[in-house]
Amino acid sequence: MNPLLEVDNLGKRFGGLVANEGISFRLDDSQIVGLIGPNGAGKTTLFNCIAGFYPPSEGSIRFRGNAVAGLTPPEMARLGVARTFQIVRIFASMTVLENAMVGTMLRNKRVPVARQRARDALEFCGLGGRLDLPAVNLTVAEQRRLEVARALATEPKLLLLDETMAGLTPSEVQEAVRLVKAIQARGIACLIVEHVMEGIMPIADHMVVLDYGRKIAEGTPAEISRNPAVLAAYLGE
Amino acid sequence: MSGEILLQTILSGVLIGLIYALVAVGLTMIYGVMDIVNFAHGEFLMFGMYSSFWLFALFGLDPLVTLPLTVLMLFALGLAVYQVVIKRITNAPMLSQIFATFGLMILFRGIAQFLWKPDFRTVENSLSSGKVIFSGLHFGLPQIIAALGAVLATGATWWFINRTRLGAALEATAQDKEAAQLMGIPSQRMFALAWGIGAACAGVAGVLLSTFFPIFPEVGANFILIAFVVVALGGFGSVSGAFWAGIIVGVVEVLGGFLLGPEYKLAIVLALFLAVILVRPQGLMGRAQT
Amino acid sequence: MTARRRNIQVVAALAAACALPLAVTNPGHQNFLILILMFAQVGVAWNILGGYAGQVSLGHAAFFGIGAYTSTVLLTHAGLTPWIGMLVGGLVASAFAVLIGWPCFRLKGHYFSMATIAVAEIMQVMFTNWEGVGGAVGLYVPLKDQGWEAMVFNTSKLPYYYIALGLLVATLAANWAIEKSFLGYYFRAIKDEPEAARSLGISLTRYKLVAIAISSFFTALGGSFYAQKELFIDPGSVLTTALSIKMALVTILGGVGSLFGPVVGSLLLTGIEEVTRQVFGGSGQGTDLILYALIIIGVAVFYPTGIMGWLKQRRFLVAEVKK
Amino acid sequence: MLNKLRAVALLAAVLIMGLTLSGNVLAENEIKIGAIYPLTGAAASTGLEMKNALELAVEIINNETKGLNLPLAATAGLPNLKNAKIKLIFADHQGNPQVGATEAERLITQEKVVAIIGAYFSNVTATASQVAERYGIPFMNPESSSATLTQRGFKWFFRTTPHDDLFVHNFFDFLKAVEQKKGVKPKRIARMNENTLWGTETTKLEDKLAKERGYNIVEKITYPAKSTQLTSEVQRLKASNADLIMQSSYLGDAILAMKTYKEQGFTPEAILANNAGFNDSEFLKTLGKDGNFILSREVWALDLTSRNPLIKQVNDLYSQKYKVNFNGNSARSFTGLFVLADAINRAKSTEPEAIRKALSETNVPGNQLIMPWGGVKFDAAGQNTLGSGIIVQVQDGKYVTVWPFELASKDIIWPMPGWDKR
Repeated sequence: MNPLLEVDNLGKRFGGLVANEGISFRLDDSQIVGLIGPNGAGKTTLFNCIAGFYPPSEGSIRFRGNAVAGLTPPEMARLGVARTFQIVRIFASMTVLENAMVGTMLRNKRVPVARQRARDALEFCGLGGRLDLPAVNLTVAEQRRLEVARALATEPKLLLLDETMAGLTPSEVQEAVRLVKAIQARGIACLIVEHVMEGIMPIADHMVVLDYGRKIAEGTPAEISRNPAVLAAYLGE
Repeated sequence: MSGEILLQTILSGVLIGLIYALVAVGLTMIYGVMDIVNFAHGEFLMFGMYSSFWLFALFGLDPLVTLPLTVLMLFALGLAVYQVVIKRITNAPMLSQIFATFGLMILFRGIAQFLWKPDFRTVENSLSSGKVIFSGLHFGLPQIIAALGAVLATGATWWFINRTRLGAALEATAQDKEAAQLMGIPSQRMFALAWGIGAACAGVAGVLLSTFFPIFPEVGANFILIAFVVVALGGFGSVSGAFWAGIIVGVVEVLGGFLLGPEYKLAIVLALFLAVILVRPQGLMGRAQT
Repeated sequence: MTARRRNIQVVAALAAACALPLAVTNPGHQNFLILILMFAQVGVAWNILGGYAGQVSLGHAAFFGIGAYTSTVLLTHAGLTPWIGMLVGGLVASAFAVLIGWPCFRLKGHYFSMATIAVAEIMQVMFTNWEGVGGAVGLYVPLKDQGWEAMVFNTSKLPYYYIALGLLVATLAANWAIEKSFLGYYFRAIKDEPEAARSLGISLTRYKLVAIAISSFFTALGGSFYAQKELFIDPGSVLTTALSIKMALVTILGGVGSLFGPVVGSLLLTGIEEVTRQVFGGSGQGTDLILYALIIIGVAVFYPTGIMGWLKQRRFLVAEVKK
Repeated sequence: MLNKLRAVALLAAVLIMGLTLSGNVLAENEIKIGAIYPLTGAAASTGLEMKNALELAVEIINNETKGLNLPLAATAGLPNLKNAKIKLIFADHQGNPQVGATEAERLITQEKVVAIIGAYFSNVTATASQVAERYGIPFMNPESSSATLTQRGFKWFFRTTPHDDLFVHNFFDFLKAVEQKKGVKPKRIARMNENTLWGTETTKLEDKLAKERGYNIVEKITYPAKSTQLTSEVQRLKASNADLIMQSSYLGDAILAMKTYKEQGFTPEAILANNAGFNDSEFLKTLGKDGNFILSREVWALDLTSRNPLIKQVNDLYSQKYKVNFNGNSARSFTGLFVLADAINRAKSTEPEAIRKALSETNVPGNQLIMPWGGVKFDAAGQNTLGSGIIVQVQDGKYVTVWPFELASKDIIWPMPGWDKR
């Protein structure tokens, strides 16, 4: 079976600066893959390459069997890749419901349909009681969930979550973990950049570790936590 | 066309370009620190010209002699404008900031007409009148002095930003307000300072222009569009960018007008500007946008 | 506010606008009302791009001028009725807008604004030197043909009033339709968070082009109307940056990105402009400018989100307090 | 809700203010004339001069002024209308054609003026007179020189000043006369003009006439009115090696051009200017001796007093009041108002149609004008057929008439000496 996402020998340079180099990994349907690494390891750059925000300098990205490297973010979204942002980017002039509606409009431009689907997505993410609030009035944790809901509303096959749990209280982290599991249960794969290890370790099927722009390890969470290169990277920080 | 005429044209372009640079330096400074485009900048220039004129007409003092006084007055005006108006719109949307400075522009023109009538004035026979002929090339002495003054003033501004503690604080605020604030740099004072210096730069340009350009309430309108182009071409917020862009614009305007027809000289400058920013969306030396 | 109540209000306002000239019979006063409607209409058109989609154009005079010139040239050279000339002008303006928007939309913030000024100023230079369209001398709309077909009316201001009102209503209706459709959501998304919008499948360039095409179309209609009303156009009056800025000003004053903002803004700005000039302009001392400027600055300082924005905030605060 | 009410009230207040604004209550026996001029903006300086001239004219008409050979001077007010006084209502058009039209509309419908005078700028005159035409109100235009204005077939439009067509003819008639008298003929003419309506229209005529009369135009320069430098222009002139410059400039650019000529050491044999900036009161004040030897087309000059003492008398009144002499613009505004007032007086009525009829029958003899004209008499298009221009030259810091030769007070100096030989 074709993997959902296959990254092969991916590299990204900015001028002389190498942000990513020779990264390869794969991700299957409904799989949760954790992407970890110290600060500046190139995780967000990799994210941006996969989501179409940066064209890779070298290597290939295949999504559902098609070469997608160099496509634009809207094209990637259409193919079924959705993402959240490390620093939340909600639409500040809109209500919670309207934020999610913008996501659903990728698949159906009719406003009443969008409203219904957005409501479903928000219910799913636990924001059903906040629909008509201005989005800026939400707490940070809620805004993060709103971004997830908005991304889910585009009906993706793959969801890229960028530090969705950063700065959350332990109980909020637990909620986030439950949400990711629920997303997985819907048949949506997740690639998750995360610093909060207690958030990512229990749910990831597979882990990829970056350091200095390169992949230094890969495996199950249990394998990773024993990997000497990984430990060195984190301790040497 | 002889090489001499070409050289003459280019050098004349450099001379006027340096004045553009000086006007633009003040504008870009305000922009760099506060992200506000000051539509009333041409009016600072106008006030600088009038200050020279009145000191000359009433007391017979030469504009070059009274330059420090004018600079002080314009600095104070810049501070006052900041304190009274700009301070209150620091965090307002970009559009209402445009609205406010546009209002200031009209206000200053109205005040100038009210106080001094709309008549055209000139400073006659100042110290710097006369001309220089150098191996067949002709230059007005006022233009040369003005260009030198513009180089000095721009250089002083550059030196201030890059070589003094206060300038470094200003630059830090320009880079990142919050971070600078955390480091104990009071943003508000930096903003005020930027307005003071910005207005003072325009004031210097006004003084230098007053010896060879007519003075009237609407004179700012002749320079403001060019100044905007220079600022954007150099990169919003970049002092050295404004300096080089000013020279480029001056040369392109004079040379382009000479070669392709004076009726198109503004269009040529604007077309060049568009061509450059379409290739480099952050201008020649501006910070790349994120 | 319920939809039903809102509908009633809109219908009432429209009825009042239609009936207004019956109460205001002095043609000079009617002319004042027409000016308000005219600038409201171009403000509403500007708002599509500048307000909803957040792309601050200070070069909309280019589209206004294209509208004015297209309908006038078609009228004087080909005898085409301005009703059709107006639509052609709108389409030409849209096509031109897309052409310049394509490269310019790569630019952000002030760079984009500067580029639009540059485009409009270049247009002004070109038209000033283009003999075929009258150059600096400008073009006259002949006064001799009158009536609805020629869109020229001698002393009666009523037809102009209703045409201006019709244009405004049409432009408002288009805005309303946009606001209610996915386009309205997309435009706001692009304005609020362009990167997030891209991640949700919104092509920034495509939708900015849609916005500028619609916006320039309606702006050009306003230009054609201007030509028919004043019967004389030249580059200095229909292609000037002062006009572009005025379109932005009425919108800012009323409220950016709000449907009726530009209407309120035009009412106030045109009112202030006319009143200050009429009362103080004759003195020649510039007092009218000073007063006008003080009011503008006051609004910018105390109502930075415009009148509609201020009302909305008030309403929200009141609602919060009630809770 | 209260706030909303307040906002609605604010809007209503503005609207009502705008609508109810009307001029002062009409005093007994006053005749209102609207005057639309640029009182703010780039041309405000000129606008104020013309405003002053009009106010002087009104003063002379409304009061008994003895010893002036002007119609209506000796009596107070308009004798045929029970000594009614003229009242001018000034409006500012800001150099904007749309504002000009709006103000015309307001003056006619709200101020109920019986006639309008204005508007200096040809493009504003175009729109403002359009409004007057629609309402059937006489529009007196003393200063706009665009030839197209009287080609529109208007019924209510009257222009006392000659237009550009005549002025340009003057240029070439003058050149011919100089050639006959002094034996000099310019071989290489360059023209230099600003790029608005006025500059462009005149130069078109110049090109046409030069061709017809066998002159060689070697360089044609049109520059933007708001230029910050004119170096490229002057370089081109220099390169063209022209011996005569025909120039149309407003004040700021005229000064800038002269300074640049001097700086670049460019000395043609003659500069033949098209009035405007070159005849503004500020022009010589600014340039001093550098302004000498400029030839300019004019409609008025102080030295015409030797021909007509009226000119000196009126100019004395003007300079007493405003500390400055008349110039071509203010003298024409003054004249325009007199012609208008004379027509209203003869109409014995303030009915527009009666005034229009009286205007079309106007026949003011030349000796009752402060202009060197044959008189004022309008053709069917509303153009004064007896207007004429003169050519003045700056000699010793004064404008002196040098052509037509029968009006001249000094001989023409041609070629002009170089900048360093003054």
